Amino acid sequence: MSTPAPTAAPQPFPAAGNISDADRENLRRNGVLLTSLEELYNWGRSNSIWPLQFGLACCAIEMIAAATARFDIARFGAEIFRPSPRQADLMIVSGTVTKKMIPQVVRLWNQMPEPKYCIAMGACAISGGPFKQGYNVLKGVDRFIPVDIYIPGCPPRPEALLNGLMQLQKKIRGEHLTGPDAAKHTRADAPSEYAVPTCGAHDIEPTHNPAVWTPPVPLGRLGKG
Amino acid sequence: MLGSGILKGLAVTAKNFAGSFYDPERMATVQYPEERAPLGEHYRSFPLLVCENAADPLGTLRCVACTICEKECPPQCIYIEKSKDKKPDATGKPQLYPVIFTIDTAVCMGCGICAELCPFDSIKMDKVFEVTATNRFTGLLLERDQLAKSNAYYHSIRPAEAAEVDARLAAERLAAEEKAKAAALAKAAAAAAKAAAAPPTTPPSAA
Amino acid sequence: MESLEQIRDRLLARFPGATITLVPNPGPAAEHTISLDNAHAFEIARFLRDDPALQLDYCSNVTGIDWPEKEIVETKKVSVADPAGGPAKVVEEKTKRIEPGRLEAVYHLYSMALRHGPVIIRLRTGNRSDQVTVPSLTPVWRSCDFQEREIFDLFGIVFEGHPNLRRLLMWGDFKDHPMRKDYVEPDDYEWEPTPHAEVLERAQAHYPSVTPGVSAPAQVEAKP
Amino acid sequence: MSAYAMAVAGSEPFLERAPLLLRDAFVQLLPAPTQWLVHHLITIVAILAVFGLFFAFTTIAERKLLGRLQNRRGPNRTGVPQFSILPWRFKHTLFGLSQPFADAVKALTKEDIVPAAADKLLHFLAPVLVVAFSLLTFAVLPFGRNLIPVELDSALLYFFAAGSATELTIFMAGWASRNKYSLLAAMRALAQVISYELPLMLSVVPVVLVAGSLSTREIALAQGGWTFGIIPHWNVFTPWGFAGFLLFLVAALAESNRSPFDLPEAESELVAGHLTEYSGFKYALFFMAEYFGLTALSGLGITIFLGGWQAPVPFLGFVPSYAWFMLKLVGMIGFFIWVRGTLLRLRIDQLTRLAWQFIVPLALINLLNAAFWSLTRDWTGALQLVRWVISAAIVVGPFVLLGRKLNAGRAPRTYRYATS
Amino acid sequence: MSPAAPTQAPAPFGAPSGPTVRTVTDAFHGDLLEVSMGPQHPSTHGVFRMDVTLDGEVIVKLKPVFGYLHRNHEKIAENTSYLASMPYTDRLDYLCSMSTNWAYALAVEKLAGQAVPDRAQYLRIILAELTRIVNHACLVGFLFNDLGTSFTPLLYAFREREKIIDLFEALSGSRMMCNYQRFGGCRIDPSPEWLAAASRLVDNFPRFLDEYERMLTGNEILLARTQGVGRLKAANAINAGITGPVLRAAGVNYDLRKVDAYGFYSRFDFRVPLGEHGDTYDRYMMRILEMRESVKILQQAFRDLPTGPIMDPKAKIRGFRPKAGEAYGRLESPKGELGFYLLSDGTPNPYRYRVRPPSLINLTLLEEMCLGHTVADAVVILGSIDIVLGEVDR
Amino acid sequence: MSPLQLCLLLSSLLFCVGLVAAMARSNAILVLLGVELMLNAANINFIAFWRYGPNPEAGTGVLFVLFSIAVAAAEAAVGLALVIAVYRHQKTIRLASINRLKG
Amino acid sequence: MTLALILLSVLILGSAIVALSLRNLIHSALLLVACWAGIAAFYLWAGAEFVAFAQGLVYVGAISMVVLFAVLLTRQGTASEPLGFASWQRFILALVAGGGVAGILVGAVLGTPLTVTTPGPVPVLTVKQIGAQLMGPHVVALLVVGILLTVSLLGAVVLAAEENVKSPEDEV
Repeated sequence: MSTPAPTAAPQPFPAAGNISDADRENLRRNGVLLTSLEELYNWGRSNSIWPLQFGLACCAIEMIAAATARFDIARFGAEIFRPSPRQADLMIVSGTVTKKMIPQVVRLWNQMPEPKYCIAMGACAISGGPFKQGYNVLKGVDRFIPVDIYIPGCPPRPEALLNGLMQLQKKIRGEHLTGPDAAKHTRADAPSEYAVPTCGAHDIEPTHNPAVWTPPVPLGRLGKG
Repeated sequence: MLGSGILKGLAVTAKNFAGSFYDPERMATVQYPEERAPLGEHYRSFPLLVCENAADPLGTLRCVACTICEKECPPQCIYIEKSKDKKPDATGKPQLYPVIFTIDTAVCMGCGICAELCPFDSIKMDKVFEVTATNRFTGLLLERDQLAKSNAYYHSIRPAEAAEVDARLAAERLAAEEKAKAAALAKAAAAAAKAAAAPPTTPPSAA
Repeated sequence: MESLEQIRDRLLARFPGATITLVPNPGPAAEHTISLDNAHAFEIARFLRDDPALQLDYCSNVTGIDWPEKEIVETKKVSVADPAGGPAKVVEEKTKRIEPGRLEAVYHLYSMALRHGPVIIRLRTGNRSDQVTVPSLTPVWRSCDFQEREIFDLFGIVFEGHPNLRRLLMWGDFKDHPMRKDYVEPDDYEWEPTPHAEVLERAQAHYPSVTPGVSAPAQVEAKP
Repeated sequence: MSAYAMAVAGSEPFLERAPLLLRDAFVQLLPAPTQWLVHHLITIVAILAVFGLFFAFTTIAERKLLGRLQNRRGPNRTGVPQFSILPWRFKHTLFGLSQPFADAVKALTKEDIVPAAADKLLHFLAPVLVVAFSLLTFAVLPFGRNLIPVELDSALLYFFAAGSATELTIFMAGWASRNKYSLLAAMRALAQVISYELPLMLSVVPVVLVAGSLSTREIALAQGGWTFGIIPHWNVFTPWGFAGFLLFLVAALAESNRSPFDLPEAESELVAGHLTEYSGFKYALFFMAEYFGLTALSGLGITIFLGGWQAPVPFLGFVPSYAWFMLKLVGMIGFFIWVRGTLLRLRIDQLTRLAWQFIVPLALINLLNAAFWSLTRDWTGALQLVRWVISAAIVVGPFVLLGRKLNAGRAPRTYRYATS
Repeated sequence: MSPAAPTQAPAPFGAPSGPTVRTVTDAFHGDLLEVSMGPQHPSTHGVFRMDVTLDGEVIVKLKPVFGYLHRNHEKIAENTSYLASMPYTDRLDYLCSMSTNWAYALAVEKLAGQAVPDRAQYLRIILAELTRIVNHACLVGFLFNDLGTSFTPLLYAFREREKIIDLFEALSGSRMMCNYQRFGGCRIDPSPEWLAAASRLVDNFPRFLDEYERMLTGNEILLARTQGVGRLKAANAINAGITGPVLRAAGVNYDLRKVDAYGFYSRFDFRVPLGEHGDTYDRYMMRILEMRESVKILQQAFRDLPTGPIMDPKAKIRGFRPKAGEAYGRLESPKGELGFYLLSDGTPNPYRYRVRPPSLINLTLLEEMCLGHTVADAVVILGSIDIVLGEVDR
Repeated sequence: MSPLQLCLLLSSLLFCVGLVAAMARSNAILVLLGVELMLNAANINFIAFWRYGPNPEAGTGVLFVLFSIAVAAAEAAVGLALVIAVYRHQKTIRLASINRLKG
Repeated sequence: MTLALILLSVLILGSAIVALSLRNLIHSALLLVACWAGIAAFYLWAGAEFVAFAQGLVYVGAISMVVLFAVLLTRQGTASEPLGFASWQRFILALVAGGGVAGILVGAVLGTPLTVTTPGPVPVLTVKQIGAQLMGPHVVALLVVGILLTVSLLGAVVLAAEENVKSPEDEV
């Protein structure tokens, strides 16, 4: 496309190629060996992202389409859709997460071994999307599990999923093993198990996990009719 | 005989295997980031706001904050606040304009109803689909200045439709100008007639 | 196929005690309906299925409809004799009538054998709170199974005689019937970034802690 | 004079002797008492290195081949890690051939989860033992004219004894996970091994009968030579050998749990079967063992039916024997991948029925056939033709009959149409 | 038999805590194993769940559990305008949005008494039949995945699907969520190039079908896995309201394209294939044969496509407000009878909006079809029914 | 102690382990396994005497073990089939509870 | 050599004792596999290669599977019944009897003067020789074993086969 969307929100992922100041700093801090090890580690992980074979709704079809001949997610080494969460590295939440389903989703997420990543694919997974007015629809999967990459669209094209996967690879390549900005899975204080909500009498309880998600301050436009 | 069906199946896959090396019909992969399949003529991803002038996108928005799209949007992902004052629009007519125009792409379902119903040809569907974000509140909430795209850009993504819109707008503008001219002429004529008939005592109410 | 009137007459002849009324459909589709009373509905349904002239062997669609209690204002023009003895004056008299609420189940029946249809039947409950029972037609048409369960789930109609009347779509501990018109949705609305006022108010009621300075309105609505 | 001594003495081409010479040169450097140990260690390390690499490239080959079968490209952009200390960047993607190494790095560093309810000891032992058992079978395969790790008189018996133990580990994995799907997979694995151990052995017995030996080395040697200088004397080029080879292929697919017999790991039914609760490196070990098992069975098939390390045509005899073996191995693995890309899975009862009602009877008949073949060894000329015809008839007839019985009542159907 | 806890869904993979293997005894069977297949399971085609009780591998009890994708489509539609529900219908049966669109438009047109121009009717038939081809081809692919192929038939089907999806995208602007039909016509008139491309694709499609069938139909393993598996008797199927290819596989001649002759189907010459045994193989073959018939319909439609407007000039897009009344419109979607029941009270929003989902009702007899078969068969039987969860749970 | 004696000791102790298990355990399968162990102990004897016997070339010990293994396999197959058959009718594999043998 | 034998003996006896005293049947069966593998190793030690592999094949490859299958099939029986020893009295009785037998045997072994005290060279017995022996002097035994195996196979099938349940595929 001629112009990139302004929403792409260029994230400061350090590129693997050019040695940036941050890399130099990292080198100085960690020493050559650890940095090289880190790069090897990140290279391996970023090139071997096995998604969980887990489809929720419409977006799952586009996710399957991304694995088919035309788009071929295999080129990125990510075609091994594992049916068991124990062997998966990436959870693509593809579709509407309902309140009845979210306990299972969180449980699946808990069953995945670290390091694990989550892509919220499509409007429904991000925010409830078109169905956010529904009483049984969760308004965004990030209320309960941490999401690394959001891909909007309803559903996003398979190319958009590939693009999201590449963004995730970039993010993985920029992760550090030590230091203040160490990756989440290397820190002991980061949660590895997330609270599983229960289905209550009127709603799920709780409605969000405060450890994962806090509602942002609203824009303050109260008063419009 | 037992096994003949299996052998036939093996033959078909073998054919596909061989075909994947020389037959573009069979080798279907488009290697995405480097190669791209052309998007469909009417492909739509997220809405954009057309402005006349890329240099001053917010000043030349076609949008007049009529809030039809806000009301008709099925998932309610558009938020508009009207201005208090009026600014001349593309045709020079003073119009309201949106002070705030927000579209949440995290909610948008890309149905295109807003573009279909917009009477001012202001909201149109973009073709950009490579959108990712790491935060849905800062990354996917599009404000007025992010939504505004120039008419030239609109021409670049949908030439036929944009040309049609331009022609229609030009015709409307022409009609409006003519109307204004005619009105001015009529006014002048009337004034002249009035002036001719009697010295004016009251200011013309037709103004 | 016979007309609906003929069917009604035949049913009345066959089931003398039953209340069978025609409900007209004013729209262009003109798919009129027979309304059955609960006591005879099951027998009538079986008759409709087995009658050789009708053979309505296929129940396509089962729908629940909620008619909440509604205040109907009827204006009637009444000529009031002028006490002064003048000509009678036409006065609009307003009478308020409260139409009782009820729940309804609508069945669309077709015949696969004779390829005709639809014959639409309606079952009504007494009210929306304690008399919510209608007979289940699942023993007659197996296809009502999931659909009646769904209506039980979403509208709260209890189908008597249903072999397995459990919630279908919502989880078992769920208490409400969300498709009723007066259902209040859980107030976990996402307001960001669609701050339409009512949404925002509810959201602020839900998360008072993150909107300092804005007084949280009282709990918007008590949950049913 | 033993083959080994002959080889070292130099009566064979240099390339043929090269691995042995290399080993001996190294062994000579060490003090005499440790030489026997180092001798064997080198063999072990060589097998691990060669077949470890072979495993890596089998996985990438499988992914790429399956991709091509499905009209897509498969992994092709892994490249090499970009180390920031290096002054240059190697940008080439290496056609994705480094993909298995990325997978290995990931699998090694992945969190290892043991379910709380699992039988911890067995859960740990299963992946370790499965690799150990599947590696044991490599000991008796003749990879080349002189490259046979352990020369055993009863090598085939050893092979099957070691091979059958892998299914036991699958059972252990499935049972120890305390997961319903895994338990079902464990039951399936047991049923499968009970059904297919016998057919596998029975399909090999004719070769033993004709070769008169259980030694893999002698079986491979016996297949040397060419008829008319073109047709090699491989067992597969005889009627009984061909039938035996087909039976062996089916049984080998079943024994190594490959599609269409991948019932314990049936993805669409049992999620991941016995592997459901395994993550990280333990899962990788199972994966590895599956491919080792497949490679070993392919090696066995090559040894007993496809002439082992023998060259297919005389004028290519200068190519070293181990190269031929590896080439055939690649071919066999390719065939298995092709089958996997095409066929669908059997059901467990059909699997056992196929074994007991089809493969076992056919294998027994084939045994008779081989007996006939070895009894008529001295038929020549026109009688040779008669021998071929009779031998072919002995297998084809029962094949058709049994196949018809197995498939009784099932055929593609024709359908009626309604026009109104 | 111990009652299954209906409220809290057990973990799909046997939660780490608590006993996983529960032994249940009743008078007739040995040890029974209760397995909860789904909502995350590779073969439940989404978030469907089956609570299965097994004796060995044989199913003795099977209870479907729904609602994991219940996204309140009907409630949302009752709170919004008629037009705004159109994009939501795309997401009901997300594999065949074109026919779902049409079904909704059909019901609204019936409700409002709206006429549809000829060209639009032809276009609708073209798009619906293309959708049928897409759906059936993908279904066969998914079915074979359940049968244990390594994705190959699915990927061949998706290769062809992409070609048709490209057409949809060029016409309607979206690959899956077409939002193309309007009350009283269609949204965009296809260009002659589009029609030529579509016609070419349809002419080439039988070649792909032949190859597909050569690969699959005669396969002995397929015959063994599907013939005689999951039998459905015609009388039961009718009583359970089962429709579509599943019903016709049981030998009942009931195709709404013939029965209702909605749209212009009465102008087309096509046949309805009928099965005999009602087993999984028949259901599979119904799809293959229907694809061939669809190709015939499409060829006729491209030949006879009239010119003219695609939208009724009297149709109103904004502020659409049908008169009070009710209507039930139905058509033959690829999965069966898809119906929309609409009740209008004269306001811009429908008072009652109801979808009659074929996927849900076709599942009514799932337990009966699966009893006595193994887990592997249950997966295949479910696959052969062809459900899509967006429609089952709405 | 000579290796032969060691072998014989191993064999006799193994035999006794099997014997104790066969006598003391209540589970039919374990009893069967105890019997299998006793057979194995006998096989060890055969091999030991073949190895240290006067005439190893005859291979009689080896042949006996082969036959014994075959018999043991047959025994295991039939025994376990019996256990399964009994279990199917009586829902138990406790030997003490299997006190009547008619279906 | 002797050291290896002692280690093997410890392995065999240890695994056998532990296996037969465990409550968990699956663990018992798997430990017995270790025991059988140990016995196979003993055969290898003794130079009876062929027998060792046959032991591995039959015990590790086949009998263990059948045992595990039986354990799994009778899962409920093992879950609901006490798995331990039949009773303390029986256990003590068995221990006494076993100990007595062990004492007698050990005494006999230790007390008997054996002619062989130093191990000779490992006798070479090729597969060909075994085959010749089997087909020559022992052919009758071979035939009998063959018949026995066939009969036991059939018997096992008959015993374990369920009453003929009609499969749903067969009905029309």
